[in-house]
Amino acid sequence: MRTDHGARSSPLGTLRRGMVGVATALCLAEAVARWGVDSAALPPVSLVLANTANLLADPDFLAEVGATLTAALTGLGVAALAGTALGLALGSVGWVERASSVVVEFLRPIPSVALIPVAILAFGQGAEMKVALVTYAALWPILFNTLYGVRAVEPLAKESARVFGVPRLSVLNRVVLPSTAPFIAAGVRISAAIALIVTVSAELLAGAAEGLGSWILRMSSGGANTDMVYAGTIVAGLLGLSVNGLLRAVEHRLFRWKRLVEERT
Amino acid sequence: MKTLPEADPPPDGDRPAQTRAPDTGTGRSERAGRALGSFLLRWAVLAGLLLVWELVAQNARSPFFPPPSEFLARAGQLWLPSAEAWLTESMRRDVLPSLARMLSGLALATVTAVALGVAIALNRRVGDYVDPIIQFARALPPPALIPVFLVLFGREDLMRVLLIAFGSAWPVLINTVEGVRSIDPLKHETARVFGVPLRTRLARIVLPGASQKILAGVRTALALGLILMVISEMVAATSGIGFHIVQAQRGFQILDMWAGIVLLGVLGYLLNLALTLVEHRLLAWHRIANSSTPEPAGQ
Amino acid sequence: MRTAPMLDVSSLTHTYGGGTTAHTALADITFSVAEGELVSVVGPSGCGKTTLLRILSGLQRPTGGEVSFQGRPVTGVPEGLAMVFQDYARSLYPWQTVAGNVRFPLRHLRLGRAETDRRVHESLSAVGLEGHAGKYPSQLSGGMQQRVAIARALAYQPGVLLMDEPFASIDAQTREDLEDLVLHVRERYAMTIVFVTHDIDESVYLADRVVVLSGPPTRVMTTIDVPLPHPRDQIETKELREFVALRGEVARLIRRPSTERTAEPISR
Amino acid sequence: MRTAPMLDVSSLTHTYGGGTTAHTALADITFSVAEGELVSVVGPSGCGKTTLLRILSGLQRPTGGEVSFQGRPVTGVPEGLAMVFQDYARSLYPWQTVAGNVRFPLRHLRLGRAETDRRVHESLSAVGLEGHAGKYPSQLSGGMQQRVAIARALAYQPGVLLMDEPFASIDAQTREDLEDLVLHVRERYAMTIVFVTHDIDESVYLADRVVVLSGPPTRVMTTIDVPLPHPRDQIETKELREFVALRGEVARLIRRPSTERTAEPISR
Amino acid sequence: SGSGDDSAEAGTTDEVTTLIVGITPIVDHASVFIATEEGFFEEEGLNVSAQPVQGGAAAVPAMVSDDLQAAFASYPSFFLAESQYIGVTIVAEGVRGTEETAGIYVTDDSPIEGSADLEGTTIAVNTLNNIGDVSITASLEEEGLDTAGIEFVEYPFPDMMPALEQGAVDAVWLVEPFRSGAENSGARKVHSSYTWVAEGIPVSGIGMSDEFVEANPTTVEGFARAVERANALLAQDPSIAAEIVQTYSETTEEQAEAMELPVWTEGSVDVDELARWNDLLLTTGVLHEPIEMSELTLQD
Ligand SMILES: Nc1ncnc2c1ncn2[C@@H]1O[C@H](COP(=O)(O)OP(=O)(O)OP(=O)(O)O)[C@@H](O)[C@H]1O
Ligand SMILES: Nc1ncnc2c1ncn2[C@@H]1O[C@H](COP(=O)(O)OP(=O)(O)OP(=O)(O)O)[C@@H](O)[C@H]1O
Ligand SMILES: [Mg+2]
Ligand SMILES: [Mg+2]
Repeated sequence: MRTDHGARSSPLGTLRRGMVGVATALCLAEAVARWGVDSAALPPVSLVLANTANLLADPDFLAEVGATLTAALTGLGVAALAGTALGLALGSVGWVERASSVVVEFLRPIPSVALIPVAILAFGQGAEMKVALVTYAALWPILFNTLYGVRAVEPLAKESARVFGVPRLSVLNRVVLPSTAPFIAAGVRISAAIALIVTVSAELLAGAAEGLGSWILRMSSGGANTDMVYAGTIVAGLLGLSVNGLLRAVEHRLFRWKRLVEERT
Repeated sequence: MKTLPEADPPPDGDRPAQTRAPDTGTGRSERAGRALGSFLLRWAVLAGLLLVWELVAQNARSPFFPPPSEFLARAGQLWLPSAEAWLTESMRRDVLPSLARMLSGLALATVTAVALGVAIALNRRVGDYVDPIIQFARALPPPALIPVFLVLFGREDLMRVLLIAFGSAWPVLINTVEGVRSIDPLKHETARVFGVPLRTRLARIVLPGASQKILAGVRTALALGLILMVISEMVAATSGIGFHIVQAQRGFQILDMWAGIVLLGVLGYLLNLALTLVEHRLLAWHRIANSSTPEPAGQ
Repeated sequence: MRTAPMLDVSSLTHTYGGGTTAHTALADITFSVAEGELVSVVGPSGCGKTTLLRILSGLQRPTGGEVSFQGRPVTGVPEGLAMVFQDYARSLYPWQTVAGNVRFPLRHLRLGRAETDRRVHESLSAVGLEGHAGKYPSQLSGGMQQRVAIARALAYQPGVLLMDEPFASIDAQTREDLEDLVLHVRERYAMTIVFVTHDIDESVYLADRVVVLSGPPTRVMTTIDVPLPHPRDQIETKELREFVALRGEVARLIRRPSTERTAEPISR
Repeated sequence: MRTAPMLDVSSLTHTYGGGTTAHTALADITFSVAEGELVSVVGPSGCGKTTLLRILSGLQRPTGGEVSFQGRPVTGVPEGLAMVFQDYARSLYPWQTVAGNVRFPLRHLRLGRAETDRRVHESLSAVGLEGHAGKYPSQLSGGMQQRVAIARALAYQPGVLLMDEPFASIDAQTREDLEDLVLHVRERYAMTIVFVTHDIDESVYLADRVVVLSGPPTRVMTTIDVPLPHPRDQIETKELREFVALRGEVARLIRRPSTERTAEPISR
Repeated sequence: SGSGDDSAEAGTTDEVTTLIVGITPIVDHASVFIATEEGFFEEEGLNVSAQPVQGGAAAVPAMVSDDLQAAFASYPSFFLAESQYIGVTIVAEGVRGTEETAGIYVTDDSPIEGSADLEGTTIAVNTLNNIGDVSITASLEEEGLDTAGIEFVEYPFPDMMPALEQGAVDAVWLVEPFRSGAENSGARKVHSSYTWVAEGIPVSGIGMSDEFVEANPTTVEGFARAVERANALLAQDPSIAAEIVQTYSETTEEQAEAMELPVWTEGSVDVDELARWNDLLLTTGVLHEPIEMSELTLQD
């Protein structure tokens, strides 16, 4: 057994501390709703959570969640492929970056919500519209993380490959890509949450045939369902939590070497 | 990118210019020429795309896709200083308040996220406690959160600033954690061996070491901040760029809507440019470290 | 040996990893270093010298055994300690200039500006880098970077200095100069020094005592006292009969039986 | 010297930076290396040895002068070349195992699986790392990492091998073994080798010729032929009178006048 | 322009017979559901379904892109679209407002006692430049009050009561089902917006894009006929709306019972009634020129 300075937490400890953190936050929220702001618009967490639990057992509701998840993940997938490819191209070919920089910098800050009417027009109100918006929004973090990752590749690592006559494409493939991979993964993780947010927001703001967002929209036009609206929102958060956990697990498997380097401490 | 900061060039040798590595003394005129070339290239691509758009839109004449010439003219009318007023009405009423909200929110987000991110990265226990909450919170869709923020913080600027901060803090937080964790452990160990106190280590190792990734996070946060600015101005607002765009959408004033979108692009571009300048200053060492590796020669 | 031991290492063991991949780097190490003493440590590559120094510095906890510093068990990094890392390039801060790197650990000593500047300047001159104070580490050659790391440790004037192959990338001439510099500062500031090296001449020339380690699983093969007179001189001391004898003794200890030699020519 | 020059360096100059911060690392370097020759390069720290190797490899363009490889001017990295970098730790791929690192440059040679595996295995054995093939570089000691970099270059069996202080972090015994390994593979694969070192014994022991560089602004001080017989032997060759004489000659050349000595003790 | 691939067997032409109607799940939009349930659409050979939409701003582009073939929206949205040269046609009427269905509410302890006290206050409406603020401004001005000092802010209906309770706004403009909910929790009505000039004003109706109407005249006629039949039923007995609203929205039975129902009218689109919006929108400055009603409604 090797021991280190500082605390490396066991998985069990991590879980326990995570639960403590969540419990504390819940109690706080409950207290605010009960004694802080007395308002019908802010139902107590306990009530919302009870609703959430019920919802999670409701197949109709789960179908809506499924629609949201499908749209978000499809968009994320497209964005991941496109973002990585573009990031690698921009990061390794100087003139491509120079040529695209202004266009990219103009496009990037344009909020996807502002594009909703445009997207409705171009793609209608169905899944394509959501996927298009999600792809657009999720593209940037992945693209820029890839770009930064490419720039952070140890120069000597690239030079080693070049000195051994490794062909250019292989250097990209076997040096730049593996060393950038953790950055790309982090980008995908950032984008995963954005993808969910944009999907639900689009459903909420544009109206859609199905999805968590349109479910929330339907609930809120009923008048007295604030707790249900929040329950839906919480489900959105839970989705994000699970997707993030999943991506983390994948990263954990893929980047053992990175942990070893970090563990050298 | 790889040119050194304004250093004087070495005496010009008789070697053909293009065979030199970029770091090894490029003539000033040549460097200027290249800078001009890349400047033209950057903007030419944008101009080209606009031109194509213009032609397509001229032909299609869809009410929702006006030609760029029209909405650019509208944008100029709305926001560019004119003979009558240096500050147009909409500039004063919409743009400046929006910018103020956005920048305060972003500043708040950056400071909080960097502090929290450093704490999480340096102490896994802290991370363990807050991680599930963070992952949960950052997946909450802001439009669904607006009601909560309205109840908790009222309908004035405070609520908007907080919503912007809440939504844009995540990339900074995540990047800070990653950036701090990716600092070579030997750098920390060196400091510990010399008994350097934590405070100094934070200021002199953790922040500089993670600065590149933090700035990358701020860049993403900037784009998110604009989104949230729009979202936060969709409800209970009486001014702002988001308000402008939403009202234009509702009233089918398509030119105004596109003009608003263009404005967001321009603002994002300018803010990004400002960030690049900051980065240029903060990361001078990084450029030097990278420029010791010249561009691929030949090949 | 002068007074009570400054560093005391007893039955130290260290194993990396666990299960089937476990690797016992240090099997059983016991020795001590008196105050003001200069002990050099030699041993084959991969035997655990770096691991040992890391444990002495308190950066790493051993999996077994004890280390004490001035009589107290080491649990963290003790005060007044400095180290020159083997991986000097990684231990420098690329975002600080050469002078900034040397100044860095001095800040918390609150020496005052003048004294800090003086120390930075002097230690950089001592290692032959006076003209390079404003450069970034990435603008220096390998050997120069290593000297920055040495200057940083010297400017700190620690009570205990741990050096892990500090002169590996430095040319013979500069290396001799720096060896003399180490002897000089040791004398002047009554430093206690543990010095890891691969160079047998160097290990004898510098030391009061040489700790010779075996190959893994690593033990202390023997400890050799070096009763050579002070001050030492690169030419005179190395001509002394005792020096030649000691050097030969260490060399014989380190030379493994030829069947164990690692480098077999690539087979046909 | 055997046939036409493999590498030809003429009036090479290299200046880093520009304006007031310009630093001329190489002032005027001319020499050539014949096919199958082993040339060692010695010179004070920071004189530009790494810069020279980087230019020879085509990684860096000189600011003046010419390098040609088999008669053709070098504009990019020539084929059939390999290099062991001074900064070995950074030149290894942390995401690949030791074996993966050695195999890495072999892939594009399309040798077939069996031959690739054989080369990886043999070169790792040759540097004494047979048991560590499955580890990651971060799990190895400094000297072991350096040997991985050496094994990688050997497995590649290049026509020209450039080595930048390859044995700096390796213990005396292993170092001797690796020196012999270099001589062996040179003979076996008719490699041309340029070898940068700080160790004067090593520079003479290995070389057919020693190129001695001055301090910056760097010029070729002199080139010394080493007509020692082959095969060489660590004990016998080093006992030869010619060896001792050559060694002394290089040492004297490198030893600068004492006023130029860099390491002045820290003043009081 | 209608796409042909979903044209059905029913017609002799290749007109579109499958329609998606954008609605908001409130009682006002009951006619589509009645017409479906009673089989009126089927009898016209039409296959009609409903899809929730967030207001006219989303519905109109969706119609232009043919993602929706028809949509419920408030009339000012149609007027605004038409004023920006986005061709829409109102094909069927929805409901008319009554004194009871919408109103301005304040908290029980508010100093605002009646319309007169609303001068200089802040009032929440669901959408600016639309039915709420336009009807309020017009009706208050008719009472001779000064509306220049009134500030309107946008809030989604569900968030209005909390904003009122918190004092973020002085008064809120509510419609069903939020109106009856607010009365239950003690809010006090101080003004009815659908009074005076806005009395009995048409509130919302069903529109289609001009392209669709041109390309599918038979379908449009059939659709309009089916909705008219539903409107006729609703006009006779509005309580069937209170029942059916529970099937397509989250309204509970109690809520449905407590609701003040709007008024449905028999017959086809009443152009003169709709034209009242021209006056209202012009006097409140939302429009600068009147809309040509022949452009906005079906031509015979
Ligand atoms: N990227 C760079 N920018 C500026 N100066 C540099 C750069 N790289 C090297 N130098 C300078 O060039 C000179 C030669 O460096 P080089 O690394 O070639 O020396 P070297 O002979 O290999 O030294 P060592 O034996 O210490 O490795 C040094 O003075 C160094 O400061
Ligand atoms: N983080 C680690 N994980 C696993 N094994 C390790 C780790 N660090 C070192 N080792 C192993 O421990 C042994 C001793 O390593 P150490 O770096 O202490 O050797 P060293 O004596 O300093 O060698 P060198 O002279 O080559 O620097 C080596 O076999 C190495 O592979
Ligand atoms: Mg070591
Ligand atoms: Mg070097």
